[in-house]
Amino acid sequence: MINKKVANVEAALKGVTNNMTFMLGGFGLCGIPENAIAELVKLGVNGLTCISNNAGVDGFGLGLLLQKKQIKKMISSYVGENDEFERQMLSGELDVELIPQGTLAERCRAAQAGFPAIFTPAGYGTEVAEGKETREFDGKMYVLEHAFKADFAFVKAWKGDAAGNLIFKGTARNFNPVMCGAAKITVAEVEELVPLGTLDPNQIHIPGIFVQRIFQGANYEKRIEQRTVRIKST
Amino acid sequence: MINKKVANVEAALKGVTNNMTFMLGGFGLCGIPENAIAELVKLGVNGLTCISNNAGVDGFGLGLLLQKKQIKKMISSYVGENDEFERQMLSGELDVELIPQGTLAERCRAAQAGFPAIFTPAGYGTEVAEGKETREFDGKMYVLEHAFKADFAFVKAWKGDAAGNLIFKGTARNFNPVMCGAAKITVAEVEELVPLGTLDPNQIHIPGIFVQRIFQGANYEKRIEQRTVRIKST
Amino acid sequence: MLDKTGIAKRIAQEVQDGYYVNLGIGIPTLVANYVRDDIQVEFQSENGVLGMGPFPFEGEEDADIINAGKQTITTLPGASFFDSALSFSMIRGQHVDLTILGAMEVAENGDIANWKIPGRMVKGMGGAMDLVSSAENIIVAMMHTNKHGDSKLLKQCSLPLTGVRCVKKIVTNLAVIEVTNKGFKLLERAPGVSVETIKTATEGHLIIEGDIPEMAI
Amino acid sequence: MLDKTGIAKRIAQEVQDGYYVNLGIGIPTLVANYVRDDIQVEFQSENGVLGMGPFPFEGEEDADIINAGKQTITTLPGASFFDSALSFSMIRGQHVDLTILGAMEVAENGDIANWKIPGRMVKGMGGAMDLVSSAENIIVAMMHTNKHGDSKLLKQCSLPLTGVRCVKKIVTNLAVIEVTNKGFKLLERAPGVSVETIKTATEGHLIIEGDIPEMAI
Repeated sequence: MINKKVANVEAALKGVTNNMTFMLGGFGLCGIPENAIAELVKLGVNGLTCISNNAGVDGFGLGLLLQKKQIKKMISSYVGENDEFERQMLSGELDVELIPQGTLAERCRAAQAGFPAIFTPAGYGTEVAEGKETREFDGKMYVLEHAFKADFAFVKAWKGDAAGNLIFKGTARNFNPVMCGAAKITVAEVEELVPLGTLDPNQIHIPGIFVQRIFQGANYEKRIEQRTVRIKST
Repeated sequence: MINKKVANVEAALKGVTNNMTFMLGGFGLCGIPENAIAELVKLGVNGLTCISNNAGVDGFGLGLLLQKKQIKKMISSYVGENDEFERQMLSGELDVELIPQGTLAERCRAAQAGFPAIFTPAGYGTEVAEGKETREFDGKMYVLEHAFKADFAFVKAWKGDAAGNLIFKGTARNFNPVMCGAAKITVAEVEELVPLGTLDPNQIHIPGIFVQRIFQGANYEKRIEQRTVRIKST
Repeated sequence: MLDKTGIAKRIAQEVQDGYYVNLGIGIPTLVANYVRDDIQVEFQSENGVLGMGPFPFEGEEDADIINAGKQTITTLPGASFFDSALSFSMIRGQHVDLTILGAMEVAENGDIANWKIPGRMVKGMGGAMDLVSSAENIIVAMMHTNKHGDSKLLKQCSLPLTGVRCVKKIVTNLAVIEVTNKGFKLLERAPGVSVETIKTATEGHLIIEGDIPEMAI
Repeated sequence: MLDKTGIAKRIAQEVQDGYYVNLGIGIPTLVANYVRDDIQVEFQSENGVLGMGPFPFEGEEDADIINAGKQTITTLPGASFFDSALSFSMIRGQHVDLTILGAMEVAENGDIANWKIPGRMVKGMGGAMDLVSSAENIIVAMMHTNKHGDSKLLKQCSLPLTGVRCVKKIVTNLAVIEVTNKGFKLLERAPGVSVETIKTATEGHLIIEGDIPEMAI
């Protein structure tokens, strides 16, 4: 077993500097690397490019980094549950590249899997394809999209072990698995770091080879963005 | 829940005809769809093109179909634990296309995921790339490989439910998941068809949407190709 | 004339036995409530769940189980969770049978615009571009006209496109319309709505053949 | 001169702490037995397992748990199983640190041929082409000459290639050789083997600089 365990979030983020490109897992506020984000705020690194499906909300998730103006550029599929984001975007302080959600997932996966580029139909005929190579296969048009390049990937898992093996829970899985191994260094924070050998090898979502550092996270808030419920009929 | 359960292997293979293209899961004899293969022998369909990492052994796995001369063409990465295969190949009765193992996996996955083609470095500069488009990305050369097209995919899982959800066991997983949804019709046979709701939604390897028909397999032989053991020191 | 619920009810009639369905945010989300319960349907949400159930009972919400609208949800027996890559494999690979989404504009050739208004804050396309570029069966749920009374069924979209030549059917507060090679074909009128009203509210080429029945909802 | 076990022992010295290693069939498989036990190493097998352990005890074989050589194996704590796509993501994505495989021929520019002899029954390349086209660190384990006594370290491969300019190091029964821009560079001699013997057995350009030490195994 190759030990990936580090003592804490400070050790996990060693080497993070200004102007780096990060991948951050999560969909909305679900499955985001809360501890890594908090530490990035603490470190005060800026000029960051963040690849993340969403940009958090005011005061939570990536909203925390936006508030401190640490982010230079966002690459996302859906943003703007966030007044500060909107202000920075409209004022031109923040550079925003919007791309289709499936393209975002697959450009991460391409980086993880050693593919330089992929052909996807998403965005063909729209401004997303402007300036990009397009090509017909079997009568259908596709856009050539390139693998992302990132310095760090910050992911959040439910359970993990010292070998870096990860298991995600529910829809908190989302982009986290495809970002593992897609950056130079993948940092995984887990709700529960379990003893080696307790995870069933058959049920591991991401094998440890894709993870460089793993640590037990703390104080997960797991904020709910849209609390929707039904009433129990009595 | 959309019910994918069929009564038996006969129902599962309905629509199979001569000259079709099949994908078959398995690595060596590990994780092969034993019931589907037996039924194909029984049906006597011929002129088949089989996409499968290996070609079985004499008298087992795809060797059974070779024996009956039902296969016209094999697309595989590694063959020839099989005298009958060798005889048919050298005599020209059998057409064999050998491709890199990772390329085989990814051409299946491309079909599953709606990608027309992929760029892989495997085979560049070798006869595998002859006649194929090649391209440089970031100073490295890649070969353009196309998604497979197949009529049926026959896969074998460990557990499954009526919704078509699948869980595989150990290295019997191999090519089975990437073939699900990669053909027009995916037929899954399982060692154990469990009641709906008993599989943990978090631990399903292949969601039922990729499977059209599922049935409880029978009489699994699970032959071991290379039985290697060590002696217990006393 | 239909309200949003009416549109959802009419679209629910398009959902067939054995369909995997992806529902967009807004009116499409309501469709789930009106699907016949004697057919088998599964709802896919692109954030990574198949087999979505109703909202949870109060106190039973799980922050880790949400839909693409970020709403807390439940799952039904036979459900599964998966990552974003596999989710879009389902969509791009055409394993999802029906996609229902909202739109700002639809053109008579099936082009759709639903993600961006130049000069305004743009929230992004989310999964919409993947959905419309891949789905074989796309139904748009929307009002026939915008709040200024302008038609949203156009000769050509004026807003930046989400996808080209992809919409197959449109259900509005006024009508059910099929997108054909020759333009918008009127299939049904909403209760109490005249063909003339629909004609006036439709900027794009509207094909009216024979007697147009009123919707049965 | 080394036997196959000796070659495996020498290659085992190249395995470093923290390495993920893929071992080919034949001599490479033996390497696992000789890796120092004070370092952390995990073995990947391309059929879908990471964290392979030794062969099972008699009676404990599981037909569903094999390696790429189709041998029954066991797993160690921290192991994982995965499908063929993810397995080759590990390989193509350069997450595997070291690849050790056999060869029929290696050229002085790093080309390798190990899968096909024209006119003979061809078994296929398996995962070898993926491995050699992606791995940054490839060590070839082979005999210095074939059974006819002909050199397997050539100016140019005569057999169909498996990959181009990819081999970094070669360990044979006679020597340890680095593949450089200028050709084969002799690093070490096998015990009792003279530089002259190696020179004679090497058809490709052999660079001999200074005193060539004998291997310590």
